[in-house]
Amino acid sequence: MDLRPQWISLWLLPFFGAILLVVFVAFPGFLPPMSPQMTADQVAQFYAQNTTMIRFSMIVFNLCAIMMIPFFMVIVVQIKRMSLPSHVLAYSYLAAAATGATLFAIADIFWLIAAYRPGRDPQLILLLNDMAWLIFIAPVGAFVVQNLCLALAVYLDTRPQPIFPRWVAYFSVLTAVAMTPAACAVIFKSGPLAWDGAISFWLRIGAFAINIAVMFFVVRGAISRQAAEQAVETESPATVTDAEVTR
Amino acid sequence: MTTTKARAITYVWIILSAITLVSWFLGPARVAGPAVASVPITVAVLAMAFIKARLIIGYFMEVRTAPAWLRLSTDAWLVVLWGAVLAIYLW
Amino acid sequence: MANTQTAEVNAGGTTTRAHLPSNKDMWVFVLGDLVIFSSYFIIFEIYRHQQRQTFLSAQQHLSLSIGVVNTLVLLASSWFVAQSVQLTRAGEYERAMRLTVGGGLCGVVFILLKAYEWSTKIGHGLTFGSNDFFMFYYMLTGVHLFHVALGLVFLGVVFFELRNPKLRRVSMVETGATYWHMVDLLWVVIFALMYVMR
Amino acid sequence: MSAVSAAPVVTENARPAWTRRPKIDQWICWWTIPIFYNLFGLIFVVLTRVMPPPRPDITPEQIVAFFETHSLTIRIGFALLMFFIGFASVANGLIALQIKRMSVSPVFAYAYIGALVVGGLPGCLLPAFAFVAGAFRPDRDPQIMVMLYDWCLLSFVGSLGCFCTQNMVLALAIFLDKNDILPKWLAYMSIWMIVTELLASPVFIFKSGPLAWNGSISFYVGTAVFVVWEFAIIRLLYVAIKNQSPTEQIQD
Repeated sequence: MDLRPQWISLWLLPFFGAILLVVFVAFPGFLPPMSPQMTADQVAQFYAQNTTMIRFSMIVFNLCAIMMIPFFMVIVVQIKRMSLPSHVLAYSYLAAAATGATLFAIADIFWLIAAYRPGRDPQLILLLNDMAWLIFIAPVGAFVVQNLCLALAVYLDTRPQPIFPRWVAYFSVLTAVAMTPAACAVIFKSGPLAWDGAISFWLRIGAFAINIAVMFFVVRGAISRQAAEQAVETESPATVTDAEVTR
Repeated sequence: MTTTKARAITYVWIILSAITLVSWFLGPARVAGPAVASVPITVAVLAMAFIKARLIIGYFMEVRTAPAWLRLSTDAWLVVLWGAVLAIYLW
Repeated sequence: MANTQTAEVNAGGTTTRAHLPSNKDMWVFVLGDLVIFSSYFIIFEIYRHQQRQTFLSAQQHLSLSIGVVNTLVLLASSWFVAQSVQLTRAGEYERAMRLTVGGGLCGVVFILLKAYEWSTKIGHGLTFGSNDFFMFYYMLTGVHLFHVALGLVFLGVVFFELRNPKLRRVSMVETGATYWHMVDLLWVVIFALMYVMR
Repeated sequence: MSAVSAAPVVTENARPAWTRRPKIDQWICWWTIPIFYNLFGLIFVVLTRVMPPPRPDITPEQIVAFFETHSLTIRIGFALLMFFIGFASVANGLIALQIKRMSVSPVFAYAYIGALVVGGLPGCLLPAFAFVAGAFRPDRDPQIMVMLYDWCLLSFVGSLGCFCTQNMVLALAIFLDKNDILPKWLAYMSIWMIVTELLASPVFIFKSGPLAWNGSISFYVGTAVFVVWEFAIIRLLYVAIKNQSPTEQIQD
């Protein structure tokens, strides 16, 4: 089975991940994160002063953020290789990944609308900014369930040599737990749980970034093991007892 | 299947068409001047519609020779629907 | 698939076995659909009771003749489909196929007549939002049209069932017929409540 | 599916017994559905008062008052939703798997996943954010508050084509299936769901009466049919999983 599509999808991640990191720093609203307590005029002024940088960073986000989908689909393919009673977890993982990616795209559009005409009525700019931040930070359900499905799949995998090492299950659950409190960003305007707070912003995005980075190396290991298995299989198909059909 | 069933269906179809034509004369559109509600005509119309519905269920859907649970549920539906319509109308 | 229970039915003195046309699944659908439509009819009656005069004057705009012709068309299509079931049981598949096509054509005629009627009404400015009567009129006839279209799909399935010598299962023909008769039954009720009732 | 029966390695017994129960992953997914829908009810009925929906024909002042009085419960309710909405994907995956078990091509399963993923966002999450934006700052310009109010309830109660597609795909799969994974009457019930979706489309036209977003036909009859359908599918998924032999080979 040709593994190049998986290798390509895997290496898309660091390439676009780096671009996303650059634009994350470039976006003036992230470092330090904009506060929900800014008044409408302050927000409008922020958009008026940083229009070009906001447009640049958000356009790049718009183009590159979705490039992570192939990486998540490599994980779906690997989950389908695990010896599990059924593929239900792979399909749930796929659905959750699609939901999460769409949400970020929608949040991104709100920033771009706000920055398109900074001269708008500050009330409208405030609303667009609220929607952008809330949709960017609050909906953690998709990524949490994605990680929980992966954790359950890794934990239930009965292969002699599991596709993903067992600690990946605990790591995924840990990431899910770290990101869950960010859902409260819709409640508070101040404090650690507000959308600029330590938990809702820094912990959530930090956990997400670390999870993606670690999963890159985990998935790379899984693909290389798959390649090794196939190499053994093609050399001496007769002796291989593991009749597992690799995808 | 003997042709009695087929003939019965044709008879039922003729009766249904006849009832439909009768209701054509009772229709409001033919009355000149402002429309006026008339209880007897409406009760007649509802009765005719009940008969038509029961004929369709009985002969076309062959519920007459269907198991009891189906006969009862269709009859119950007819009674409840037309009863409610009449009750609301006369209320 | 037609699981004929053996409940005795004394139709005219001769005890014949009860025969469930089509199958339980279709009857769940038919009975459920009848209940759902009943809720629409009862809600329509309640609104009619509240705005009696507006409904009466609006009803005058409906052309009763098209309504009657449409009813006759659907009754004819039901006759075609009922006869095709009898013929299928008798094994005369060719004639059954022709009658099913006849029933389908009547359905198409019904849809065309309804589309014409709608266009004339809209031409007179009586649209979905003009008043409560026409809201119900377009809603009820619209949902019924959806069922007629779905019925044509069912009749198409019956047609291909009859055409294929390996299939020709009576229960499948009965399923299509039962659904089509339900569509006719719903129209009879709509016709009475909307066009004729005063 | 690679049901490999490799000899369990010595560390096998280190794993708790529950992981070796047959079809454990499907049972876990199945258990999330009733829990999810009970929470769904708690969030939407009790906390955020989106169901039964408030009236569309009220004045902007009343709308602003609505947001002010319920601001906190709306935010708490939708904070819960932010977390629990993810489990809709699990239900999506479970039903997609049952379609994969059918004798039909997997195109229906993938179409089902796609349709339900689309449905989850404009149908549930985005209306939630509109309400949250309203509850987050009730002191916005009343016209904006009315817009958020309409956005949420129209998007939530209004019809969504993707639910029609989802139900059509499910109905077709069940009709054409020879393995009888799910009974045919569920396919017929899915046709009702399509009808109720059609009847939810006039919501975008009327502000009062039976076809408005709080109308007796568009909302109440539609919700009644949805609840019946939901109970049916939860029950039938239970039966489908129970009747599935653990060594069943499912087409990939």
